[in-house]
Amino acid sequence: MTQLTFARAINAGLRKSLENDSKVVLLGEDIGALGGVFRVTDGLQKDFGKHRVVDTPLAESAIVGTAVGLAYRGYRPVVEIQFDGFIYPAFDQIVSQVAKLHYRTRGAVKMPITIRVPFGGGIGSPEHHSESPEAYFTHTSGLRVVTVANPQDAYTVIQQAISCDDPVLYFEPKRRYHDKGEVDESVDPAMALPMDKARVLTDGSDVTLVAYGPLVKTALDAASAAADEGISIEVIDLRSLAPVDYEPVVASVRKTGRLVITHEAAQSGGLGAEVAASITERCFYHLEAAPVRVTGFDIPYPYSKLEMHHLPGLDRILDGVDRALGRPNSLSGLEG
Amino acid sequence: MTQLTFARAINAGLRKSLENDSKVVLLGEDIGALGGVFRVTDGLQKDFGKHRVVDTPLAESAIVGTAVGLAYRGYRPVVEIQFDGFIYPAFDQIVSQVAKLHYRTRGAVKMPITIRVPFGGGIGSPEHHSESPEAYFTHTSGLRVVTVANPQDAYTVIQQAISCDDPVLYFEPKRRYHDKGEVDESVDPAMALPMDKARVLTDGSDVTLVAYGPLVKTALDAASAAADEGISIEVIDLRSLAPVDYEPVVASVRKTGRLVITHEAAQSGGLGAEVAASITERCFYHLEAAPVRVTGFDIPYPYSKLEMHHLPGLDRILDGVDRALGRPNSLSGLEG
Amino acid sequence: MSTDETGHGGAKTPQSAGNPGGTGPEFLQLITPAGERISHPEFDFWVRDVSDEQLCSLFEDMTVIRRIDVEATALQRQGELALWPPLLGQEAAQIGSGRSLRADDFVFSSYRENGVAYCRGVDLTDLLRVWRGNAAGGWDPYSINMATPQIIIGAQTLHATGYAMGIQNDGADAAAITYFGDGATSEGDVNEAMVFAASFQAPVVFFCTNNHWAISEPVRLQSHIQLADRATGFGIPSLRVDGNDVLAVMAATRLALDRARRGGGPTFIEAVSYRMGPHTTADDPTRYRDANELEDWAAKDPITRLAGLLERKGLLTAELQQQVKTKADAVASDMRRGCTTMPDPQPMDIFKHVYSTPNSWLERQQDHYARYLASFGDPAGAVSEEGAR
Amino acid sequence: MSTDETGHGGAKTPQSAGNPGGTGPEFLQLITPAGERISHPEFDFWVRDVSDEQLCSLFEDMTVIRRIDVEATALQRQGELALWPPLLGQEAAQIGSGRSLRADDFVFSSYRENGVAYCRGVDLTDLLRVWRGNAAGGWDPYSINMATPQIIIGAQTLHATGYAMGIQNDGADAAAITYFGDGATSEGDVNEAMVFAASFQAPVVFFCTNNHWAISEPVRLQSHIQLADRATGFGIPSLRVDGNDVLAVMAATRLALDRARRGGGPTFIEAVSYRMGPHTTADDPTRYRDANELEDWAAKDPITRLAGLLERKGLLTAELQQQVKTKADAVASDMRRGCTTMPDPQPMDIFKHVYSTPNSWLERQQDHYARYLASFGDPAGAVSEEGAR
Ligand SMILES: Cc1ncc(C[n+]2csc(CCOP(=O)(O)OP(=O)(O)O)c2C)c(N)n1
Ligand SMILES: Cc1ncc(C[n+]2csc(CCOP(=O)(O)OP(=O)(O)O)c2C)c(N)n1
Ligand SMILES: [Mg+2]
Ligand SMILES: [Mg+2]
Repeated sequence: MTQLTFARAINAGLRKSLENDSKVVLLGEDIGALGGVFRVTDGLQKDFGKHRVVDTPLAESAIVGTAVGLAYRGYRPVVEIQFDGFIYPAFDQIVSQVAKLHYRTRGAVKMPITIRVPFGGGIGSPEHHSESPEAYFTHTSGLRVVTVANPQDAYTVIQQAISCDDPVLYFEPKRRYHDKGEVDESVDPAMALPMDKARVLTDGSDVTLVAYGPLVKTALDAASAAADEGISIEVIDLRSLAPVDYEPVVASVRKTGRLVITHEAAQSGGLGAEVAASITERCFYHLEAAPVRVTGFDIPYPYSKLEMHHLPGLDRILDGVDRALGRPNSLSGLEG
Repeated sequence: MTQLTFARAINAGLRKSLENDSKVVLLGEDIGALGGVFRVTDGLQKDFGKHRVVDTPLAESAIVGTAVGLAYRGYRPVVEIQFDGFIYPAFDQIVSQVAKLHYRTRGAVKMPITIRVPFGGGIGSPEHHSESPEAYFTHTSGLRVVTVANPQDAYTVIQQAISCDDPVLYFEPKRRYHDKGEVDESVDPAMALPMDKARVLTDGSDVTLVAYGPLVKTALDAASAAADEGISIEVIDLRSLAPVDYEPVVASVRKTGRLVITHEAAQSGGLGAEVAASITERCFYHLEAAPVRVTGFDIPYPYSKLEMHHLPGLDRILDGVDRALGRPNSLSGLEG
Repeated sequence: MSTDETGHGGAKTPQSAGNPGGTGPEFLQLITPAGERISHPEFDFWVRDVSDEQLCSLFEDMTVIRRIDVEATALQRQGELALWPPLLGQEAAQIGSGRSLRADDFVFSSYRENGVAYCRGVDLTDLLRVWRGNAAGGWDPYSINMATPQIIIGAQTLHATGYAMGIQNDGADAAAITYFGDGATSEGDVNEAMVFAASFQAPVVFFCTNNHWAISEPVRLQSHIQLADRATGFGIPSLRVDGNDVLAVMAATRLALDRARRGGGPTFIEAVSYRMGPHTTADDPTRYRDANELEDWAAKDPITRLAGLLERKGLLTAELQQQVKTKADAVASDMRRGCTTMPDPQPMDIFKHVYSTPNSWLERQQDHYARYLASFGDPAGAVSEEGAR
Repeated sequence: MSTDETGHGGAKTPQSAGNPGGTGPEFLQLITPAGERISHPEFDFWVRDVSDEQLCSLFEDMTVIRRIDVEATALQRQGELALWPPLLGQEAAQIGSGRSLRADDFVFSSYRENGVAYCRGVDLTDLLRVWRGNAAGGWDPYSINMATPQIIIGAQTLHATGYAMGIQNDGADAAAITYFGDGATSEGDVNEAMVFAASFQAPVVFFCTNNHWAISEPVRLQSHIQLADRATGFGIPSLRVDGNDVLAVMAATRLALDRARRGGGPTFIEAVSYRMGPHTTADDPTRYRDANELEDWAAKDPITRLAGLLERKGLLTAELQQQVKTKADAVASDMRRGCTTMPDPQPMDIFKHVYSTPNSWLERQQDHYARYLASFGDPAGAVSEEGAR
């Protein structure tokens, strides 16, 4: 067990994958000598060579498109998109090629491509550097989408993603890159909790609070603050965003009767809507109140001085918890 | 009043806009001499010239990106994306530029760009020609998204979209292009029902059925079939997909207590989830059952021989209506 | 903003100003339209081994794929196929290049290279699967080392480049080749593919069939200068060949493949040809193009031209012609049989191959749909327009 | 797949094989690094009106923007700005081109052209708004005819091309100019912009500042040949100029703008310069580049060079130097004051300008958030890490 930051944990996971499978190649902008703008690939080019850790020209569609070609050739490309906001030029290759080629070849061609995306806000960056585009991909059939909320998962899940025969979007909560946690590097990813499973983090009886990626920490903080007020929250870390592992959420909501979902992405059409709709379908008669969404607003990601207003914080989550519980809250008395 | 097909109605609306505002320019592939692959722009280049109806080189990102520049210069570009599946190369320009520039210029620069997209399946086309990508755009703050379900709306709403100062995605239900309907060309778009309002099409007391675009016809057919069985369905045509006009839906669900939503797009993360979640939030104590989604599956759009299995049809919608009503249905007895 | 505006002087490039769209005569030609073999100091070398027998075989292949094209068009008219993109007029470009490939090379093509697929040994039924709407894909790409054809214009050029980077990593001496049209050269992907191919000196051949049209748009709208010149701006050497001359195409492709195999990096080939048919069976070219143009190009027909050469060489015997016709007819009838007897897919097939490992979202939907279908006697009833109940 | 592989021969282009990354000497130069004015048969014409007074004024502008850059970097270090992208070393490229523009021309730049914004008369406080994180945008683009700077690499080149198509439609004689880096040339958008500009002969100037680096990536990774050659492959004439020579840049830009105004279509300019600072204040160039390289380029400093010319002409008087310093100091202190006294934005501002007409989704969220804030005494409390309650 060592204490590692998220960034170092992912680095260690990438290193393991590069060691274990000669077909793993990394592609991206500035991932070589610089080690990536977040240093996630630090030292890897030095140790594995320029043929395995490839600095590419500045063209995201080409990075993903050549990864498709490499996959055709039997490789397992791991692509880094430098920031969330730069994934859109690659959207066509991801949606029409990466996601669909297994289907379009009737299973003959596998697309074991991992697309690493630092995502989310809270780091004081300028525009296009704090996007939460996950819902675009969770709505895209053929892709798997995962994210991580602690360094151990960061380490394990990146390896699971790389060894998965399906394409995986691996979202890295960039504002947590420097947070540390225990990482057991001896964990065998094949024996660990599969990447498409959610994890219940705290037992609770009053409200189920679903979070993922950067907001898991906030959700846990909210749960302990709520505990001081005598409210018992069950926090679930989704981990997999497509598919969402609804089983533990259903079990929890059957117990609590209340659901709060939080994410940084815009509310309308966000993953929270999908979770709310699916849980309502599965638990309608157990729900005591409508599922509550505590999310970013339907605005372009705002300038950094005000970003904390856009991002769900501890108090806003607690306000949502109050709403789910029918306790006094900021919207008390409002109809519809 | 004349009988026009959807395609001719849009053509007439485009013609009106070109006549009324010299800043309106049309851009797209094959929209000139050919009149578009669906003939929606038939005759317009001949009548308005190559400077107003511009055949562009084959590059979707450039089509949208140059429209941004034209908007900067005070134009109102109307862009045609030839088929739904070809919008993805333009995704970056739409999401990072078109949607955000008004915000990024603090309101100084308007982006009155209309992006016309023939969408949806049911016409026996090969891959990439039958996509329903609307949820990507309804989740994108800064955009407006509309669709139409009858030739009169097709005619009126295209003009409203063009004269709107915000960017509008205008989705055209391509499998209805040849369907005819009454069109009153003397309607003043400014006086007509605004494009961001939903419309209740049939009064009903048992179930609210929400549809849009190509499935409005199917929903209406389902409602009349249900009527024969003594079930009274209120059909609502959403028209605007972002924002969704929830008022009439809320009013209806408060009356019926049951909601069914249908669309062709994949279920997970589709607009149906957003509608289900929002209506549950607003009508929780009026709902007698969980909102039901009858949608396409989480698969790439399938080959044409089987596309009718993917597309919600009359019977599948009725099965969903039965589910909402707690009547025997294909999932009876299944838990969660 | 109109393309009529281009007369205003000023914009000149050294190589080919005033030679728009690639109709100029400056290309490599080894057989004249009249069927005369003309020699070339550099390129004769690349076809030095093409025997009389091989010439006859090229003639056979070109004839067969034209026959395939005619048959598929007929199948479409008869309602057996949903759509077909004819290759009429492009036989030399497809056979000349397709026959230059080795089995371990890999092809990334557009929808139109059905003649190349024929060279790769595609199963004729597989060729039609997608156009019939029976399946999401035709052949297994690894069975003939040819990717599933691409409809998203230009996207495949990146796949070819990535595949070539893989070849390079493997230390293999194979090559990737990618086919695309004149219109495709405007797409970002094609240009990015050239950036990557040049940067990494990947063993990939960019084979651009300039058939003068992108649906209704003339090549001049995409570029005022020759498309072959585009590549040099990326540091990629390029060749412009008469795309209706099977030997010229062969020579250029062989040179390019040889360069790729020997670590010399990418090459761009512009094969100047013409789309004699409609864009697809759904297209109506009378709306946008002149009948005269068609006539001009008919005079440069690639098969007639090769026949001319065979004639001059005394090879165009009645026997050969009969043999070729028999072969073409047999292929066509095999293909027709394969098409019309292809079993219909089963409703639940649509859920197959979305993922290679189980997916909880999809499994649930699949289960629900199976239950839904089971609630009907006949699955077709479940999806009829009027409803079955 | 590594770029080390490029030795294997074969890939040659006529123009500039073996001259990768544009460090070669073949570019237009009117002032040597030593400050000597060298004459040029064609390009002297384009700067024939540049008087001694104007040379001094160019010197002043270059000095001022360097000072702005230093001040902004300091403000970032002091926590007053979140980030700053320095232009150190690129003063000649920015002032030489920026000063060539007319008020009715329109600029579409990247994040780095703060010196161009200065030429356009930007308000200094507006220049910093975005980098301080105070607003989604800085200036009103129409107030100085310069678009909000672009962070999405290359996207702005399409906007410039579209704007130029609009100019053309209007029958105006203005031009659009777009600035981008060496790295940007690899993006699909930049290449598509050239396709459109060439096809429509739009009055747009592509101004590529080759500062040799794209963050940590050397220009050689993007292209093995000169970037200026890229444009000719699109049928766009191009010029390669010494980007540290303010007169050369001016001459090239004026020629290009003149061509655009007169209906001659687009021009591509590669200004060969060097990024003397880090990519941004968040970058650490010691991880990837050699200190020697920096030294070499310091010897070609654009301001020293112009000072050399002024010296030779007897214009670099103590008075001028004092005057320029006073001006630079004044600008810097104005800018600092503007930055530090900029009022903080108000929480509810984040909802402004998303749409220009009311939007029911957003209005509801805005209303809810106002209620939420109102439930706290102090809005800051509502978003504190530990929670306020
Ligand atoms: C990205 C994308 N945009 C548009 C289309 C629609 N489309 C199909 S074929 C075609 C023309 C292609 O022309 P070209 O590249 O010259 O190839 P050709 O059909 O002539 O072989 C177009 C515009 C598409 N398939 N993909
Ligand atoms: C589409 C996109 N991809 C990646 C980035 C991240 N990024 C910011 S600047 C930069 C390098 C740009 O280099 P260049 O074009 O040479 O301009 P310079 O910074 O040298 O002025 C990169 C990769 C981005 N902003 N946008
Ligand atoms: Mg073509
Ligand atoms: Mg640079």
